[in-house]
Order: sequence, then structure tokens, then C-alpha cells
Amino acid sequence: MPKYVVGTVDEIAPGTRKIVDVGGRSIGVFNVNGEYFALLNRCPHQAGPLCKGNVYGFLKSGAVGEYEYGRPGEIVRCPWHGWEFDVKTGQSWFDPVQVRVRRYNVTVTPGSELVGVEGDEQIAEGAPPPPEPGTTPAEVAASTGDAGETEPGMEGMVKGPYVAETYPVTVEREYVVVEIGR
Amino acid sequence: MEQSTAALAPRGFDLGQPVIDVDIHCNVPSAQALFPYLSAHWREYIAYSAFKGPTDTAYPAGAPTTALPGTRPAEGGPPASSLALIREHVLDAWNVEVGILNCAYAVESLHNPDTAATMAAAVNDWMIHEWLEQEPRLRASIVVPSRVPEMAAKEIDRVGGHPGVVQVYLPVVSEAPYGHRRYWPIFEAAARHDLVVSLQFGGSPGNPPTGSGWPSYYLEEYVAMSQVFQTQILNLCVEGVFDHFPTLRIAMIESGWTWLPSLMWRIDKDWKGLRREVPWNMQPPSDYVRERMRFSLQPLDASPDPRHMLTLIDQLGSDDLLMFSTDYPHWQFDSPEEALPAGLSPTQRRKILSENARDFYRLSKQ
Amino acid sequence: MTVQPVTPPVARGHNFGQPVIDTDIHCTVPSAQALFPYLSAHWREYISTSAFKGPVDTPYPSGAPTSALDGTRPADGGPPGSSLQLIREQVLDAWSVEIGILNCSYSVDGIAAPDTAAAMASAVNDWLIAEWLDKEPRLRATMLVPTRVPEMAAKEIERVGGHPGIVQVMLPVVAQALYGQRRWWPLFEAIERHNLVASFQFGGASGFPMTSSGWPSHYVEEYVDMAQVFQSQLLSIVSEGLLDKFPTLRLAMIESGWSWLPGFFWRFDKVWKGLRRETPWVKMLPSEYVKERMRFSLQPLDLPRDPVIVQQIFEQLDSDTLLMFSTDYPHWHFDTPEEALPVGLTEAQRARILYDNAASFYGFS
Amino acid sequence: MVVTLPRSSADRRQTKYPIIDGDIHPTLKSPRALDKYFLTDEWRQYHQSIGGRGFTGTSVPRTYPNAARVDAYPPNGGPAGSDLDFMRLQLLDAWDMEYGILQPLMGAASVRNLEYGAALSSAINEWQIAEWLIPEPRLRSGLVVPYEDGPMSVAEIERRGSYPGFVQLMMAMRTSEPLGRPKYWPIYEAAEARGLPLGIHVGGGGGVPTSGAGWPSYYIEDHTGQSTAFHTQVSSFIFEGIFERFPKLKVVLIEGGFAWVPSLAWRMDAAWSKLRGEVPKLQRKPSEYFAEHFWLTTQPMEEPPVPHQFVQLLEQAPWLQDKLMFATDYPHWDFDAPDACLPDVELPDGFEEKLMVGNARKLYRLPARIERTHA
Amino acid sequence: MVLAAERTDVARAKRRLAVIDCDIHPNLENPGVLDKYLSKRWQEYRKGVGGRGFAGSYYPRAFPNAARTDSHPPGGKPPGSDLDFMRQQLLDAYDMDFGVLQPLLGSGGLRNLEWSAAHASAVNEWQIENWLDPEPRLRSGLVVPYEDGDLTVKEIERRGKHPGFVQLMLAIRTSEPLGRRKYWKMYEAAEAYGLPIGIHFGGQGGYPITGAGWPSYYVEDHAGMSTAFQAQVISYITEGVFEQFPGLKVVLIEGGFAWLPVLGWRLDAAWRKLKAEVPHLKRAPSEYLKEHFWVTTQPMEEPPRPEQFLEMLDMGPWMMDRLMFATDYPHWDFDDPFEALPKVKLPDGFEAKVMAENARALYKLPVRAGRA
Repeated sequence: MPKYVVGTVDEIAPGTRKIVDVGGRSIGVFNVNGEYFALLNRCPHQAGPLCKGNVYGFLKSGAVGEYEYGRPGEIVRCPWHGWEFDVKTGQSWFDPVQVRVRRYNVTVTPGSELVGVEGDEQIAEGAPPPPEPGTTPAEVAASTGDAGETEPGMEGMVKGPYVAETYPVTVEREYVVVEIGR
Repeated sequence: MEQSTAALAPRGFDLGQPVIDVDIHCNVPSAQALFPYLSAHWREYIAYSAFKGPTDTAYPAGAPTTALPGTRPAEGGPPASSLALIREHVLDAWNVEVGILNCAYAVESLHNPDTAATMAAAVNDWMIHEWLEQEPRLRASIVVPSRVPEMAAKEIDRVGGHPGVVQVYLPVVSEAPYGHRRYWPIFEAAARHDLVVSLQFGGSPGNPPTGSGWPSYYLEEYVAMSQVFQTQILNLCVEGVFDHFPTLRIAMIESGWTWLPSLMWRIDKDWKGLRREVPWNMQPPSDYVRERMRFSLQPLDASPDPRHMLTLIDQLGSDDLLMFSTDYPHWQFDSPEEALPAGLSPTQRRKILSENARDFYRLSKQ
Repeated sequence: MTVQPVTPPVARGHNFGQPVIDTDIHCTVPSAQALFPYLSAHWREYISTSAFKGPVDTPYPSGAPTSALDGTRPADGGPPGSSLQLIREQVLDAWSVEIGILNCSYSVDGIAAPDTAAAMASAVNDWLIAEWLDKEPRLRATMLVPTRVPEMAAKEIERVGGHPGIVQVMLPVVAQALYGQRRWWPLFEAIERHNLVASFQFGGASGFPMTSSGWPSHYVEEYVDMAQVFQSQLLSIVSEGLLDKFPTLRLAMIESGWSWLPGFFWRFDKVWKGLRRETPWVKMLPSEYVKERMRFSLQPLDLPRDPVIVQQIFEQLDSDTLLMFSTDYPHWHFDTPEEALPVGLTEAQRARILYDNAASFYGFS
Repeated sequence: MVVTLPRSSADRRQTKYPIIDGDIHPTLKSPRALDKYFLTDEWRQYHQSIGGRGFTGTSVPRTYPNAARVDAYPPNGGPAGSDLDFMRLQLLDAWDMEYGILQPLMGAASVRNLEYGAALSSAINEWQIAEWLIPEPRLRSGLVVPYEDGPMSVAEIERRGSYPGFVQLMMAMRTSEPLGRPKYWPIYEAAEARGLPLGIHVGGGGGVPTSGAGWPSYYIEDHTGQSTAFHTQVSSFIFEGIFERFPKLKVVLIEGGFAWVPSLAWRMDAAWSKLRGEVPKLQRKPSEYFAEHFWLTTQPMEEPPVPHQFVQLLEQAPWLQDKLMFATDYPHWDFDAPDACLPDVELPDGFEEKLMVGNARKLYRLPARIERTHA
Repeated sequence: MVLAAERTDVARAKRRLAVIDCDIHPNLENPGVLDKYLSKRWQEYRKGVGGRGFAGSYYPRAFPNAARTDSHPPGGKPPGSDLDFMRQQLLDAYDMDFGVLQPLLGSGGLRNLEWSAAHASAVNEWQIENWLDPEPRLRSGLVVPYEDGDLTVKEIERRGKHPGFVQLMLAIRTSEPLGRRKYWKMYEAAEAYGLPIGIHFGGQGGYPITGAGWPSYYVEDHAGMSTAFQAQVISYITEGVFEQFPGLKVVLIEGGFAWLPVLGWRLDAAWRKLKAEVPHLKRAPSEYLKEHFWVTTQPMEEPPRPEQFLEMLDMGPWMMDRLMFATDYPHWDFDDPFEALPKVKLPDGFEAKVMAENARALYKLPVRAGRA
């Protein structure tokens, strides 16, 4: 299960997100109150750059004229067409089962655990190619079979001089690591 | 267009006694100013959506009538958005005993009923905290979501009890005339809290401001506004509102009033022949006007011949109808001396400057 | 060149080999005098001495070919749809109607004075009960309400809504405000409480133009445009959460046409996915609300007589329960009785449309 | 707030055919950006002082500022759609477009002072030429006309109608009267004479409620209702006999969708078959005028729950295959992506190419593939 | 009947002033009467779809046809439909010099503009044949389909030269404010033909009849009409119609007049501040008001104290030359030529001008033989 370092912890402050290219994908990494979540930057509807959308609160209503507002910052709304997705699960608001965006596990890892071992090649090849343009929601949903499960943090990770794309890693800092599922 | 007002500046005038100013405008500087009074959902909605508050205004920013030069606060923001300036330009300059704030925040132009109700509530809380509680000489008219009378009544119940709140603000241009039974919940709530209901210049319900559609120019719209007031007065008189709510009082703000005698002649004449259609009208409509309605003094729309103004006041058939107003920051008179018609009797003068308003708004002697 | 106006065919019935429920039979008030037994002395005097002789607006110009089939004008000279005798012959018997629902498009909504509107609505309702329902067991009726004042409309529903023959309430689709809006809640609250159906019907005299770009020149435009007003109302009903507010409320669209529904569903469902935050109380696809809670009278078909297309539309509607048979008597929509149904219906669809859908929607046992 | 790596893989996408985008919205960098294009000082001053008084109480706040995609704001500031370079990067180059047709939405005809509306139209047209059409050869546009006044519209057509960058007139769909009414005929006469189609875009506002039953409460109603409002205009054009009077007139319906086309055609024919005595000007079935004189842009794309129902739609009105023209509506939030908006289903042969490029080339007389100005 | 006769004798004894009645309403015996003046196609149309106006704008009059209940001609014809009876009850009874007709048949308010034009032409032909030709004392307004400029100009060119027509006839409630450009073709033609624009109470334009939506009662429709007149006056002046057409004259019929002077003041006050918006105005708005508008008197202003009528004249002295008497016969709000004016000493010459001479001058009517 290949992992990619996408940035330092302080680089993605609470309430912000960072969009990165890893394993041939564009992925949005969100910091929700200190917790990190990653979604494919590609809306299942028309493949819009989902992660560039505004983040909103979760909005329900018990009755006409009532607005039950909660979980601020946990809903990302696609910049094209305004579909709402839960940053934590990738599920859409209007059809959580059928329409979801792929999510990835994110871990925070101290630099000390990342330095000094071989093996970045295998990481690159671990990544599946991005879905074809024009993929239907159903197909994307299917391809996110593992979206729900959480891989135990560091398992299967090969120690190494861990350089993902642009990241020289040093011991002193903490890093955000995204895990690309197969 | 500026040069035409260059000579002017907001100047006050000592009228020899404290006055009650029934028409001082205050403006919300920006939607952000209301954030302290809005819930998280509505703050988010305003931040992310195209909605930044009502876009319609009865007072185009660039129109000379809208603001006297010098009324724009140094810190920026629209005229009449600074308490300090209003103290300086109005309360102190005119020796104002009590001044009534009117905030023309066009919630009636918002079709989403919850947005309208929420913004109205925020404006009212803003007025209470940032104006009334800062300045004892001020009173306020509350803004209500008039499109949905039941919700408007709720808002009146929410803040109508505040001692600084003396009146309800209804824009005179409405979707239907206010006498319609649809609007009665508003009057019921106002009566319950012994508040005056005021009809004020402007309104953006979506239907045209004249009976024959949309005029081309602001000038037209501005002048034609007095016809809308006439429509509302006529309607309120015949629909039975005053009979149904025996303590209801209605103020016409910035309506003009020189046309009032001719209107009363016309209604009374028709009432004599047609009253069977509205049998609950047991007295001539003009009686309702004199007993239950009051008018802000400005704009005078004065005759070049001062005698005519006295004649008209006489034709009103009562000295109780007019209440002094500066209509700050709007440009209604060129020099403060013109704020009052010339040649009033001492009694008329006293009544117009303070007594009529004091009685009507139930203001105690300060 | 001048085109000779078309003349409508003679009213004829058809036996479908099974009893039918006709959800749209128009009956007409012959004259204000006919309502005198149901009006108080004051209103009788007002009508006799004033210019008011009943509403002047009608969605069906008396001379328009669409307004009346040939042979529907009673011998006594009254307007088509004013004689129980003829309706028995030309509708109930001719189409082997087991239950027929009367719709009286008497434009009380065009009367500005609220008390006049209320008095006329009550009179028409009492007239419907005394002179139609009490005399003909096969008939049910749509009651009128003074829509311009919803509270008064609710009162009228309280008054006669309990009558066993009254099954629904007439709401002209062209109105002063969209029916989803909160000002109408008292009206729908009363409708729901009496377990009546709210029916939106062709026409309306609100004083506002019936299109979003003002007043069209011709009746034929007005007639075609009416379908858009129904669509506006559907948008409003769902978006405003009327159906969430009143969980057992049912709505019938009478003479709305329905072949526009699929495209309308696609658009509305699509936009809801992106904009639902603005109306968070709307909890499922708009089309699902419509399929669950609304039904449509069959006529006018506005559909080619092509079995392939008919089945395509049914597939796109994704429901066999939406449509209810109607003759729309005395109006002219089809030339031969056989054309009263779309072509190429399956047996099941046919039975549902002719009887079952209306029976279960209106709760006829 | 968003940290973006240079050139994310989401930014450039491949398509099967060249693309002509029938609906792109340029906007002003700032409210004052138009001032210098007014033809007279008098109107420049008016524009700066009172400005446009429209039909108050008729606006509905969009779900996003300027109804724009939040990812469409130029990096160097300014509103979405105000920066040509960014538009190239995000749209014209990203999908390697052949042409794009501009639709400036500035309500020039929805102001009540008609003379000001005319002055505003001229300014907008000059701004389009100077800041968009000249710098970018792939762009074309609609000539903005103050359509609520016939003579003034004709004057603007005579003033700028022959500029090659303008391929149609630009009007809005919500008007003061149904568009078939005589007050608009002078415009049609001039348009027909110059072979300019009428481009009618959603929006506008003529001072009448946006539904036959008054004002809706929510943007979702306003937005969805836009497409139904087109039905009225189509039936008005047809029943008023416009196409008998102006047989060469072409009408492009922009951003109104098209799933409603068959049912409206059926309804018009049904009504006309009985009421034609009222409209003797009509020589043919309404649906024939519809099929012959109307073009429609695709965005917002119809999305039936089952993709093959899209094909059924094309069967019900086969002529649509020659009349549909692709559009993105860039930079608006309901943008359609050229490579991802069509339903995932077997489409009729040649349809996709006609839709993406062929029909627009023909209608607007655009030569195939010009040389790209920059790589 | 008898009553009218007696009244006449008393009247004759009472005064010698000439009377010109500027607002008389002729009526059709029945709707079919118009067919004679309609083409086959429009006859079909009338019987078929017929006129579609603006649904929902109906305020039932307090009396059938809004008529005096004593004005129904013998034989059950509708009020105003019988010339002899009109002569007897009005023209002879008050020994009138002239009467100006105002047929209220709604031609201008029909949505199908071609039908509106055909209807207007028919009404004009009907007027000529049944009223103007038989009765030399009668004049009338040329009915025009005013919502369409071209069709209106056509009708003016067709019949505008007939000596019986002394003005155009419009209704006060229109689809757009009357100063708007869509009406300018009409003004151009009217000015060229020297025909004043007569605008009568009523009409429908498809908008709510007030700036605040739809009222509930006829009393509001009726009393509120004066506000509709005010809005149109404002439009005429501010849109610059009189700068464009300096020879144009406008007659306001049945709108009252006490509101005129004060409206002039309000216009001036606003214009002083907003003139930059309307650079086409070369003079103060009240100047146009005084120069271009004539006003009929019915329904007469009835202030609580008669001398207030004089106060009103003092505010608008120019009205001396602009007011023209009208009865509104046969309507219920009829003004009696001998009783309508307030019982107070009026300015010298005022009565003569108002009762006849202002109208005589405006409509270029001859002095009747045998009158001083």
C-alpha cells in the first residue's frame, strides 16, 4: 500500500486544504480541526475539481423554515454544480450510497520515521492509473471499494530515504502522508 | 450631478425649543456589520453565496436627493452609518429631544422568507445594540419581513417590547395594499405592543411602483411615490383596519402631505355614494386620517407662495397631523430655515415641532 | 388568407369494457340567479342592483372551439355543462362512468372583494351539493374557495369539506402567489384535515400575467402557456416544502397536460442536487415527491398517436400510477372517443388509468 | 486558502472532436471598467451617478457570487471571467477549443431608462471588441441590443452589426412582453436583413413576475424555472406569425435545456389544430416552425436517470440533432465539461460531432480549425 | 322624465350660460351591433375567442353599466344607447351647445393588438353612423389601439380628419407609463393632425391598478383613479414628451383636479435636485403642466367648505383656462350643469370659461347661433 508524503503538518492549517499530484492523481488534503482527510480531486458527476470547492457546514432541516447547522468545515461543495460531499467519508449528501468520491487514508508521521531507507521506486508503481474521463458515478463508486476501511497506519510501509515528489524530509518535522489504496 | 449640491452642507438650526425629529435615516454599512447578530448558517450563506444583503434601494447612491454632501463618514461607509455624525449633524445641531431612526433595509425585496426574517432580525438587534443603547435620545422603527405577515408579527413580538422601539417600518410600495386582511397579523402585533405602524418611502416587492407599469426615470419614481401613499391611505380607510384595531396608529413618513386635502375630498365624496360596499365604514374616511394617521413634515413639496402652505394646513382640518422631520441625510431643503413652513402660529409651530409626535408616539416629556 | 375556424365534433362516448372514473367533468353555473337560493338577502340585492352578475373572467372563452363539443349546449339555452340531464347522457352513461368528478370553473378568484368572493364560493358549493350531488349518486364534486384570502378559504372548507360528495378543492393554477408559499398554509392545513385532494386546475384570474414575459396576444398562446404555470407550481410546491409540512396532502393536476413531466423531472432533479442547501427541508429527489403525492388528469394528451413514443414516456415517468382518466367534458381534446386514451397501452396501464389510479388516490372503494 | 501545485492533472483534458463553446460569460474587471467605453460623457456621468434603475424586487441571489465556479477566479484577482489569459488557460486551451461564443450578461436591456440602456449596450459592445474579440481570434460574441426598444436596437445593429466578431444578437429570455409581440419586430427585420440569428440567453427581467403565479421564493425555483420560461417565448414567436413575416429569421435558445422540446411541440400542434382560426397567419403546424427556426445550446445538459432516455429524446424530435450546439456556460457554477457531460450511451452516428462543433460552424458560418494563436 | 322636464324649465329661467359637456358615454344596444362594422374574420373572432383582456382586474360597478338608475331608456335598452332619450335627458334638458362622446368599449385594452385595431375602427364607424351624423351637437374622441403605435397611426390616418372627431380617446390605465417611447408615434400623428390626446378614467394595462398591488373594492378603484392620472402626468412631463412634441395637448377626463397644483410643486421640488437625470427638460415641470394639460371637471371637487374651492383655484390660477365642464352622463356619478359648481362667489368669467368657452377654444367649436 504505497504512501506519499504531501506536506508538513503546519503547511496545511486547520480549515485549509492542499491539492497535490501524487501517483498520477490530483488529490485534495483537508485539515478539519487538526484531523487530516484526503479526497480524489475529481467529482463523480462531471469530473470537476471537487477539492477546489468551498467547505461548508453540514446542513439539515427538521421542518420548513428550520436550519440545523453543524460540523462546520466538513462538507466540500463541488465548484461546478454545487454537489455536497462529506470530507471525512467522501459520501455525497443526496445519495451517500451510490454517489461518492474516492477518499484516501491520511496519517501524520514524524520525519524521524521517514528518513534513511531505500525503496521509493516501488511506491510510484503502486499507484493505479486515474479513472478514464467520462467515468459514471456508479463506476467511480465501484472503484472506491476500500473507501470505508482504514488501513492501520504504518503497516507495509518500507522505511527509506523517503522523498515523495517534491518533499525533502527532515527528522525534526511532522509530515502528512497519504495512502493510495489499490 | 454633484455640483448642484455643492453649496449645501448638513447644517442645523435652533428652532427655539427642543424638537422631535421623526425621520432620521440610519444605514447598515455592510452585511459584515450584521455578522454578530447572525447565526453560523447565515454567516456562511452570506460569505459564500451571491447574497450580500438586499440589492434594491429606494435611494440610489448617486442621486443628489439621497445624501447631502458631508454626510459620508470619514471612515467610509454610506451616509448615516455613523452614530457620531448623526449626533453632530442632527441630534446636537437641531437640538433634538427625541429622534426616530428609520433604516431603509429592503428586506421586502428578498423573496426567500427565511432570509428576509433573518436579516430583519439582525438589523433590529444591530439598531438596538449599536444605536439605541449608545444614545438615549434615539428611538427606532423595526424592520419586518412584510411579505409574510405571520413572520413579521413574530419579529414584532420578539423586539417590540424594547423601550427604544416605537414603530414598525413598512415600505409603502407593497405587493398588495396593507389594508388587505392578509396583513392584519402585522397590525394586530403592533397594536399588542402599542407600536405605531409607519409607511415609508420606497419598497421593492417586485410589482411596478405605478398603476401603469415601470417609469423610466428615478425622478418619475420619486414623484410618483406620493400616489402610492394615497393608494395606501385610501385602502387602509376602507378595508376596515381602523375599526378592527381600535388603538392602531399609522404614520406616513416622507410621503409629502400637500396632496392630502384633495385626497380627503375625493374619498369622502365617493364614500357618500359607495359606502354600502364597505358598510363597516361608519364615518367619513377623512375622520380616520385625522384621528389615526400622522405625517412627517418633509418633503414639503412647497408652493412658491407661502400663503398656500398655511391654507393647506388649514384644509387638513386639524393641527395635529404634521410631525417635524429633517429626513437626514436626504436633501429636502437648501437652508435649515426652510425646514419649517413660514408663518405658522405659535401653537401650530409647537405642535409640529414636538407635541404631535410626543402624543402620537406616546413619548414622555424628557 | 383567412383560415376557417375549426368546428368541434359531436360529443360521443365509448365503452372500454370496464367502468371508468372520470376525473374531469365541467359543470357550469347557468346564471347568478341560479345561485339566489344559496345567497343571503344582502348579496341577492347586491347582484340585482349592481353591475356584479358573477365573475367576468373565464379560462374557457364561450366561443372558442376548445371550450365546447358540438351538442353539449342544453335545449334550455344555458351554457354547456349546465344540465345534469345532458351530463348523465353524454358522460356518465355514454362512457359507463362509475364515478365522475365535477369541476366548476367559476372564477371566484377573479373577485377582488373578499366577502363577495367568499359568498359566491359558498353559494356555488351549496348549489353543487343540492342540485348535482344529491341528485346523482355517481357524481362527486370539487369545491370552490375564495383563494385570495386563504383564511377565508379554510373557513369554507370547514363548512362544506365534510360532505361525502366533496372530494377535492379547486385551486386555479394561475394565482396571485405560488401555492407552495407560506401564506397558503391555512388553506392546505384545512384541506389535509378533511382528507381532501387539492386540485390545481387550468386557468385563473389573479390579475397578474400568466407568463413570465407578460400577457400573450392570443388565447392559443394562453392555452399552451398554461402548462408552464403548472410547472412553476410544481417547482414551488416541492421547493417550499409544502409536502413535508403536510405529510398526507395529495395534489391533483387537472387539465395540465403531462407529457412535459419527464423533461421537467430531469431538470428539477439535476438542479436540486446542487442547490438543495437553500431548501434543506427537501429530502428526496423532487420527482419522487411528485410521483408519491401528485396525480394528473389524462386530458389533454399533448402526445402523438405513436405507441413507441407513448411507451417511452411511460418509461421515463417511471410510474404507472400518475395518470387518471378524464373526458374533460364538454371541452374538445379528442376527435373520436377511441382517441381518449393514448395508443399502445398495456392492459395493466389501461386498467390503472381508467379506474385504479383515481380509485386509490381519491379513496373510492 | 487553497494551496495548488503548478498545473494539476485536472487542468487539461482530451476530447474526441474540436469544440465550439456556445456560451461563455466575460465579466468586467471592476464596475468602473466600462466607463471608458461610453460613447458620450453625458452617459458616462449618468452611468456613474444614478446608473441603471432596473425592476426592483425582482432579483434572486445566486448560490455563488456572479453565479461563478469558485475555481474560476483569476489568480491575479478580479471576478471570474474577467481575465482573458486565465480564460485561455482554464477553458480555451484546457479543451483546445476551436471557437467560443461570448455572452456578456450585463442587463443592458433591463434598465428602465431606454436611452441609457442603448448607451450601455454600445459601451458593452465596444468593450467586447477591444478587450476580447481583437485580442483572441478564437472568440466570437453576440451584439448586445437594448431590445425593449425597437428603433434603438436597430440603431445599434446598424452601428456595429457588421463587425465580424459578432455572430448573433444578444437578448435575454425574460422580457417585458412575449417576444412575438409587435414592439420587437423592428429588431427582427434588421436581424434578418443582416443574417444575424437572435441569441436569447436565460435571465433578463421585464418587470413581470417570473412565473404565471407570482414570484418564487428560492433560487432553485428561479434557476429551474428559467427553462420553462422559454416555452412561452417559443409559442409567442410561432403563434404571432413571426416566421411568416420574417422567413429567414433564426433563433438560438441559450441555456434553457432541451428535454422540453418534444412535449411543447406536441402541445402547440394539439392546441393549434383546434384554435387555428384565431391565428390565420400560420401556414404550417407550429412544430414545423419550431424545427426550422430554432437552435438550442446544450448546457445545462439534460441528465435523465437512465442514459438511454437521452436517445429517446432525440427520437421524439429528430431535428434536434441538427440544432443542438454544445456550450459550457463558463465560468458559471453549472458549467458543462466537454468530455464528461454527455450521457454514457451509444449516440446516433455523427451526432456528437454535430453537437460539439458541426451545427455551430454551420449556423455561425465559422471556418473549420483556424491556426492556434499560442501553444 | 317628468322631473328632467321640470328641471329644464327652471334651468332655462335660471341661466343663459352656454354649456359644453365634455364627457358623455354612448353605449351599444348589444354587442352584436358592432358586427356591421367588422370584417368577416373579425366577426368570427368576436363570436369565437372574442376579446381577451387582462383577467382578474374586474371591479364591479355599484350600478349596472355604472349608470344612473333613471337613465335606462324606455324599451329596456342599456343606458346611453338611445340618441333620442339622450337628447331629451341631456342635450335638450340642459340646452347644450355641444357634447363630446367617450365610448367606453375597451378597444385599447385588448391583448390581440390586431383585434384591438379592428375593434377601434368598428367603434369609430359606429360613432359616425349612429351619433355624429344624426346629431350635429355631438363630437367625439377617435378611438385608437393605443398600445400599438403603428396601428394607432393607421387609424388616425384613416379617420382622423373626420370633423366629428375632436381628439383621440385613450384610457388612463395603460401597459406602460404614457410618456414612454412606445407611445410616441401616436403623439407625432396627433400633433400633426392637431388632435388633443383625450385620456379617460378606466382601462387596463395588465398590471395591478396601483403602485401597491390590487385593492379590494370598487370604491378604491374609483377614488384611486385620480392617482393613476397623477402618475401619467408625471410620466408625460419627465419623459420629455412636450419637448419632443411641443404642439401636443392632453385632456384628462374624469380624474379630478384638486391635486394638480400640488403635484406641480412636488415635480418642481424633485426636478430641482434631479434635473441632471432628465436633461431633455428645458423648463420647470410645472411649466409643462400649465401649458399642455386640460382637465374635465366631473367628478367635481367637493371640499367640506365651498370657499376651499376658491383656495384651490388660488393655488392653480391657470386652471381657470384649463377646466372644462363634464357631466359623465349617463353614469351614476353624473354632475348636473346647473348644480355642480360650488355655491360660492367664483372669479369673474370663471363659469363661462369652465361651462363652455375653454372647451370651445380647445376643440375649435363654433359659437352657436343665437348666443352672445
